[in-house]
Amino acid sequence: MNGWLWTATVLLAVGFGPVVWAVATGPVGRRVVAQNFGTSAVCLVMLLLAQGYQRPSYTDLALVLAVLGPVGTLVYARLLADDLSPHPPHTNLLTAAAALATTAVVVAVCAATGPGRAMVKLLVTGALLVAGNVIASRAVSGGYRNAEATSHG
Amino acid sequence: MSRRLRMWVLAVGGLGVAALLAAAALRLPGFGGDDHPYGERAVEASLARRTSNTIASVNFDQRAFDTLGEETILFAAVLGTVVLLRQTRDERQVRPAPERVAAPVRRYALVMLPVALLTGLYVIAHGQLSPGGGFQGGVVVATALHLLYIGADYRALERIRPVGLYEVGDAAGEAAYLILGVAGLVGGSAFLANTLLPYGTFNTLASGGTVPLLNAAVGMEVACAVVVLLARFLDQAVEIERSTGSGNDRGE
Amino acid sequence: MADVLTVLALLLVAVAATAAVAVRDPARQALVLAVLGLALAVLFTVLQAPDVALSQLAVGSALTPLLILLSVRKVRRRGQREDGGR
Amino acid sequence: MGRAAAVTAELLAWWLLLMAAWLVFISTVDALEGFVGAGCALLGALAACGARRAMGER
Repeated sequence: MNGWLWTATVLLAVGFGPVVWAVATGPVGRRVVAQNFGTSAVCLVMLLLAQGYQRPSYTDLALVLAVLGPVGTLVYARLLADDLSPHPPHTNLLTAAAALATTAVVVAVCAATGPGRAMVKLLVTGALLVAGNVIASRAVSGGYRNAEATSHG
Repeated sequence: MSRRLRMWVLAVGGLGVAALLAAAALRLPGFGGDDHPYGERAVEASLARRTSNTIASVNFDQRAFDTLGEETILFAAVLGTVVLLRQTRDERQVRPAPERVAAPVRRYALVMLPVALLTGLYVIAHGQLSPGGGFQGGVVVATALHLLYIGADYRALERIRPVGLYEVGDAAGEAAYLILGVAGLVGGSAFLANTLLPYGTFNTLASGGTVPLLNAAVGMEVACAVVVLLARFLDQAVEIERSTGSGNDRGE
Repeated sequence: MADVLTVLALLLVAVAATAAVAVRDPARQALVLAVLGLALAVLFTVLQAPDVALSQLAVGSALTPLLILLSVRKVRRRGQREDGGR
Repeated sequence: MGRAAAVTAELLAWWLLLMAAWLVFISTVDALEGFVGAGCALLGALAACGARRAMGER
């Protein structure tokens, strides 16, 4: 169990553990925010496991999750709009935490892999994850709804 | 057949299954040990045909006939859904109302659609090299197309996604898999045997003989099948409604 | 000591699966199923089965929620029609 | 003539971007990877332009 696997274990316990509890209880708004944060946490765990097991091909899992994770959250924001609109959850703190954690993990794993196309792939994965997370959590917390005062179509 | 009797039959059946499972589990090699009789043979055969992803070799080479069964299960499931979710006589089709979506979400969907599509195609193409394959990549490709529904509305998605074309693609993917199998037969060896193409050099795109081609066929079939499946679900959820109802409720 | 990660992943899957069964409302269950999918993907990766983990991620993150929530929407719209609609 | 040039320019821009992404994704670069990547990037570029047009005229 090298350092990477220990970090993955800690991130799994501290980051993903509360998500499982938060998604099973409480109002719908908080559950969607928990699911969104869970996607980021597991994507980072995948990157750490790929580095811990010395298997660069595992980064494809993190890439697919970085691409599809936020899409899943947008599906909830879109199809559960009626349940979310009465009292939208506030997500700025959690999004900032996710972005910070993503930057830290991606920088650490990039430092370990060294320059090259593999590092660019990690940076792309990290960028996709952060962008998706920010937009999905803004969409969930209604950040765009009152900005444009769109009619509820 | 009283309820009590049925419970007894269930209990006896369950007990039998439990006993068999326990007996089988006792003879399994220890968890995490280094004795893998099946694994060693699979890896050996996979390396013999220069397929670096052993799972792809098992899926599309050593047990390709089972994957034909899996693919046909998906094909039949989507066929059943199309039949069940068709529009009945007392229902009518309503044009979906345009949905206003925030600009950042729309831009994100526009940027992510090609990127997700490319990721899906990458996962299909490299099925025999790295984790992935036709099934996983096909689902990613199909989900990528539906970013248009999330970024805009169902009317925009319908404009870019002719369902008839994808139904043909679904059938063509299934047929391609079968034709590759028969090609093995015509080539003088067995159905779905991997003796047709050269095995190429290890860890490159052309390695593994027919494995990449079977992967591509399954990828096309799964992508088209999921698009057709979602099309039927979206039709029912957004467009089709009972014509006898109050009638002014337009689907959105 | 590699078992810590395996045991933790198994524990998360067990808790998430129990939560998925305990939650009764379909819309909320779709959310719990998505998190269960993530826990399963981690477990498969820890047990060195990345292909299975990738299948779980591809299907569980966007496709399953879409199917469930579209069905919920269809049932809700039909339900509204019964009591006189909007 | 202007519209066709604009569409091809956008198609080309998307194709280059996706081709670069493909080269980043793959592990070993060789001729066949390039061809397959070019094909997939073209598919992605066509989908991107189609999506933008479908989303534009609502």
